[in-house]
Amino acid sequence: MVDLTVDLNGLKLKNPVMTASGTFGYGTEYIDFFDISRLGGIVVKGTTLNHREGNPYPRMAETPHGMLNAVGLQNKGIDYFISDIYPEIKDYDTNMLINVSGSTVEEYEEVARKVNELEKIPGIELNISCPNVKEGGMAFGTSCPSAVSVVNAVRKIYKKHLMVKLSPNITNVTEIAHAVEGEGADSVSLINTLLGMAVDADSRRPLLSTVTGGLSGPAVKPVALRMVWQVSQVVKIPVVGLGGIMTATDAVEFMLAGAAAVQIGTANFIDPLVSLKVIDGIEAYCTKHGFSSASELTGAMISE
Amino acid sequence: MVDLTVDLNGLKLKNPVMTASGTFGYGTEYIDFFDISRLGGIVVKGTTLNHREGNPYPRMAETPHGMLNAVGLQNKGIDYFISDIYPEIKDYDTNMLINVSGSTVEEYEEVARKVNELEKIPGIELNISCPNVKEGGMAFGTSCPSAVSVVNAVRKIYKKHLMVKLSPNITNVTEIAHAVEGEGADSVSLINTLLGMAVDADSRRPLLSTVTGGLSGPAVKPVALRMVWQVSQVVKIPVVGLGGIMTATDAVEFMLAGAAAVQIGTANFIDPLVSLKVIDGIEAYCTKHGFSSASELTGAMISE
Amino acid sequence: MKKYIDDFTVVQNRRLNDEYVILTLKLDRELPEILPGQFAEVKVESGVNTLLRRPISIHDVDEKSREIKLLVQEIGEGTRLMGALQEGDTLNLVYPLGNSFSKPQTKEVLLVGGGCGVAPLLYLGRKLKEAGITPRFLLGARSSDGLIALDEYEKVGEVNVTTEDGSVGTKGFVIHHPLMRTDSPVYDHIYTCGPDAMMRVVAKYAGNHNIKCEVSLENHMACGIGVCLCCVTDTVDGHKCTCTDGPVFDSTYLKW
Amino acid sequence: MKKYIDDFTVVQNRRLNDEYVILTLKLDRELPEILPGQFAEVKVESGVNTLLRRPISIHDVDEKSREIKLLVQEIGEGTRLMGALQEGDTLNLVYPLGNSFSKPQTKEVLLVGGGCGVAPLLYLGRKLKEAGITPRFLLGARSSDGLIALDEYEKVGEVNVTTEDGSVGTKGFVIHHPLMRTDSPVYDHIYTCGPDAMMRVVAKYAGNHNIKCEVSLENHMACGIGVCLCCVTDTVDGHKCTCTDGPVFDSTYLKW
Ligand SMILES: Cc1cc2nc3c(=O)[nH]c(=O)nc-3n(C[C@H](O)[C@H](O)[C@H](O)COP(=O)(O)OP(=O)(O)OC[C@H]3O[C@@H](n4cnc5c(N)ncnc54)[C@H](O)[C@@H]3O)c2cc1C
Ligand SMILES: Cc1cc2nc3c(=O)[nH]c(=O)nc-3n(C[C@H](O)[C@H](O)[C@H](O)COP(=O)(O)OP(=O)(O)OC[C@H]3O[C@@H](n4cnc5c(N)ncnc54)[C@H](O)[C@@H]3O)c2cc1C
Ligand SMILES: Cc1cc2nc3c(=O)[nH]c(=O)nc-3n(C[C@H](O)[C@H](O)[C@H](O)COP(=O)(O)O)c2cc1C
Ligand SMILES: Cc1cc2nc3c(=O)[nH]c(=O)nc-3n(C[C@H](O)[C@H](O)[C@H](O)COP(=O)(O)O)c2cc1C
Ligand code: FES
Ligand code: FES
Repeated sequence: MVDLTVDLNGLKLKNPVMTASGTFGYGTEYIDFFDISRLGGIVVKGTTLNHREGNPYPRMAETPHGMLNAVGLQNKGIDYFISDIYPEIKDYDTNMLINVSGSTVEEYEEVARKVNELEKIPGIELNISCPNVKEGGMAFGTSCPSAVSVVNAVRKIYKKHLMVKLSPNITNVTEIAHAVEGEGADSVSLINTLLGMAVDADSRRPLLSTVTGGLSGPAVKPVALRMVWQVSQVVKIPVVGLGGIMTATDAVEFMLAGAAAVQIGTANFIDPLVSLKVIDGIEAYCTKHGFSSASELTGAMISE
Repeated sequence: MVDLTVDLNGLKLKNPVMTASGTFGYGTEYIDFFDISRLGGIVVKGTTLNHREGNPYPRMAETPHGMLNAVGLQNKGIDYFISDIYPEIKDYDTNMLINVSGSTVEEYEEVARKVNELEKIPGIELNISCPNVKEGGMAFGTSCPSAVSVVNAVRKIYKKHLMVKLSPNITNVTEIAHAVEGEGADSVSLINTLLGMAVDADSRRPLLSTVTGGLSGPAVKPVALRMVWQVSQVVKIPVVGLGGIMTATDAVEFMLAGAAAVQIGTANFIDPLVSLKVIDGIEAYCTKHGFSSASELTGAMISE
Repeated sequence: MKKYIDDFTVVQNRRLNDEYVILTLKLDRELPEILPGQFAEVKVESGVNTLLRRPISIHDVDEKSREIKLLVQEIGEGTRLMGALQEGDTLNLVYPLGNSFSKPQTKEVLLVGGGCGVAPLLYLGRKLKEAGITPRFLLGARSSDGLIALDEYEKVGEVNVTTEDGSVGTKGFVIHHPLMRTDSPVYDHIYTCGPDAMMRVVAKYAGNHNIKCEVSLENHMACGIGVCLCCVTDTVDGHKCTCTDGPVFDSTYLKW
Repeated sequence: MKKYIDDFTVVQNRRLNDEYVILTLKLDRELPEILPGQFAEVKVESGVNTLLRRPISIHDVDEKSREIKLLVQEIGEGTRLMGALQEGDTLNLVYPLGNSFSKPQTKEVLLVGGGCGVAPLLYLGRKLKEAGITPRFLLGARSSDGLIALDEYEKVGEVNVTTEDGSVGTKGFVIHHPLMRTDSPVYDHIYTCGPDAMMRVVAKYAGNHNIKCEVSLENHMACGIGVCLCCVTDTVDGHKCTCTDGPVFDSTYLKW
């Protein structure tokens, strides 16, 4: 029997597989397909202080083995979440993390304060890396001082697991990782989407209403793996790896490169059952390669 | 008849299609396949002051719709180029640009001084963005002060067309573009490869001897297009777009987004005839969409 | 409604012309309930640009033989891969997705379709007929080539056609057909699916004549199940997901 | 040598077992000259991880029928796509690439192959035979399943085999075969292709006995034509491209 549990700096996961924010709704959308309590965790949609309409349509485009999105954090705001969503999801037997975003430090703080009161929510994933909003979002995650300021502020308020989601649109991801660790982040997750763009030659128009958007899916996997590897060399807190994971082998690669756990995003759209397959596949990999626990995979890459 | 010629800030191209450094050798390797004088230009292999052995094998890995390389600027040095390669290629009836790299500003300067003497070489592509070398390389292209220092130094010495090749591994590509324009670059080309990584789960080893390497091919196209679009908004000098171009439609997308010309890299490996097809396809696109010259495509994206 | 993921077997690929095929897909167990207007997210093989599933309307359902039909217009890589499927091939579907056309309050209805937008109208027509209402179809196309599988519609209701080049039926757009030029229309519920431009004029006509009009949108989708928020359309209540709040909307609800 | 890009037609796909097929490919005009040891870069359809061409040795050539053969071991997506090709399919090749095995100065030669490394040895053997030299093959595999298409080799020369499990021939690795255990070998030129580990011991044995030894490497390649510099191997002269300076190297030239 392989021990699949993972201890993410205090946050206990049944297994290393979580679903990524913005790609798994609130979990409810998937209950027709499988028992979502099998997941290590679910990171729910990006949530902000106030209701946001998000960007105009069109918001997505397909690219070679990837997709662009420009949703722009459409959500009904934290109060709606607390009144209407939380009661429905709070008893799911898995870790429900809320992905929190804001345009100002104060907004982040206020949302964190409210989430802190939610007994059944064991953690926040602090999104300082959304490329699809005009203010805040990625801006916080692409310079050290601003990343520090928002993590510092939220850390003071938020008492449970604080995972900080890093942007790949950056020269040196290790600097930011190091900085947020210094401010008390309990873990970091990466990567958010890469800023990209697509044009339709026939109509001569951009395919997204916002011209640029966030690239995800298999195309970004090499970049994500590289950043996970780089960051895991410099921080002591656990690293959660994501970006283009489609199969258990992909997930194992992230763990070997240094991830303590993984998240699955775009792949959920293609195969709603993918996370289960990844969990089972990680177990099979461990059995085949003689690992008695999944956590032994973390950083087990051999590189001389 | 569509006018395919492009004036790249004084550098005249028969058509907007060049081949990218490191993917087309010295052109000679392709003469069995087609008449390379049909190309708008050829950027030859990355050349340094001294002979370089490059990185150990293995140097490449395939990724979803992309590839990683870690060649590490293997080349015989500029003197060998001048004595053994130049005589062979100098009379090719197309623009032969030399891609120049170095570990120090002085190295760049010395190579530039030597290239300046080569009558039949109309330009340099200054590679301040190679991710596969320990010293120099990308480091120059990922901070403004160092980019400025190397472009400034080379510009003083080099009198012909100076194209500066930008790195995508950067938070804000427009800053660097703007800075090198300020130092007198005649054009910028982008993108060089994205820093990535691949792991073999079975052997638990990285697939490249250097662990990380440069990602190219269709997977990077959305990022490349985005950067070309961003840069073309802020600089007045021509932008040469590349990254994942496989078809004429891809090339047209780059031009619509703001590129005055394009380069084709990885695609040469898959279809040695691809550049010809792209040239013909651009012409066909112009005809179909009522453009009398290819240069009208530059920046012709409609975005309200 | 419960959603399923199932492998279907292609039992027929009926090619209508260069551009259109009808796929008949069989399930190896009983079909779940499927409502007219719903769609499936279809997994084609991963080509260069076909990472995501493709939304395709349920064209017809035969509970007894456990078969559904998809009417596919080949416009890109994904739909071409569907068009190339052969008998015996397997196709994975996430279905049934989206809301559905509402049951009419009246016996006089008009079903207006254009292009591959005619697809969901057949199953709707069949359901209406089963409920004792004879559907009246108005199908438009550029030329006679675009008028596809008329035989299927004729089995279910009365078929009227328009073509832009006048090669069959009334010359012009659907809006130029006598059925839609009269100021005293015989029907009081319109269902429409097709190009946005077509649906807009149909909806405007309906608005002018106080006719209830339901439109089925074909926005770009990534997930089809309401989680990605990519497929939104602008409504009087703000952004709504076409895949879960739609694809069928009352035209007055949309900000058109 | 001039390189070509050509579409070949698959005229036969002979499946040898679960893992190996021999593809016979026909050109619609005369074949250019192809030397033993050369390879082709084969374009398979673009799947998730098959953007690049795949290097495959020329297994055999029949100038008269304008056919070449490829012996393919299915180990990943690309080779599996090749294994699934059917009669009438088209396959695009860039060829002939690389240098070639040298002409021997002697009549006594040994051709040592393992795994899919046996592929280039058949055509080499045929050419040797045409030059009046009877090739002596020594082919190794894990078990009898891995010993493929022996019939083809037997037509050309003398065939000796080893299997690790002893199911056929000598038990052990090629190096354990009597032909390589003697201190007075009857041959003075070895050609070898197969797993690196195998070739290293063969080369070492050759070195010990002052036998000329040519090895054919199978490094990972991106271009196959000497432009990407991805396929290098370490030699006494520094990094050399396996695709243009090789794939065949004198073993003493390599830094092994
Ligand atoms: C709810 C719904 C029901 C649908 N029902 C059917 C149906 O029954 N039969 C059918 O043939 N098609 C139907 N479609 C449209 C179908 O989903 C698209 O044609 C298909 O996804 C295109 O995939 P592709 O790979 O062939 O083309 P792509 O290469 O993805 O695209 C080719 C071109 O079509 C455009 N395009 C792609 N998807 C859409 C879309 N959803 N709307 C408008 N333009 C698009 C692209 O921008 C591009 O210009 C439906 C769409 C939706 C949302
Ligand atoms: C000059 C040359 C001649 C060759 N001749 C033949 C031949 O005649 N018949 C034949 O079946 N194969 C031959 N090969 C090997 C063949 O190119 C690879 O097996 C093939 O490219 C693998 O592609 P894939 O998509 O099936 O596997 P992938 O999915 O690309 O790889 C599967 C596994 O094999 C490894 N692999 C991939 N390519 C190579 C390689 N070149 N060397 C070692 N390991 C590799 C990968 O790292 C991975 O672990 C030759 C290679 C070279 C360089
Ligand atoms: C449609 C869509 C919406 C997303 N929304 C969010 C979000 O609200 N917050 C966030 O932090 N990341 C969001 N992401 C990013 C993903 O969580 C993930 O970081 C990214 O997609 C890379 O992983 P993948 O390649 O597995 O999809 C979104 C991604 C997609 C595709
Ligand atoms: C094998 C290989 C070698 C390369 N060598 C160089 C180089 O020497 N100098 C350079 O500026 N870029 C080099 N590049 C980068 C390409 O010129 C190009 O910027 C990049 O591959 C993106 O374009 P593509 O996606 O069309 O390949 C190399 C790329 C590859 C794949
Ligand atoms: S397609 Fe994802 S929410 Fe509608
Ligand atoms: S494979 Fe490109 S140089 Fe050999």
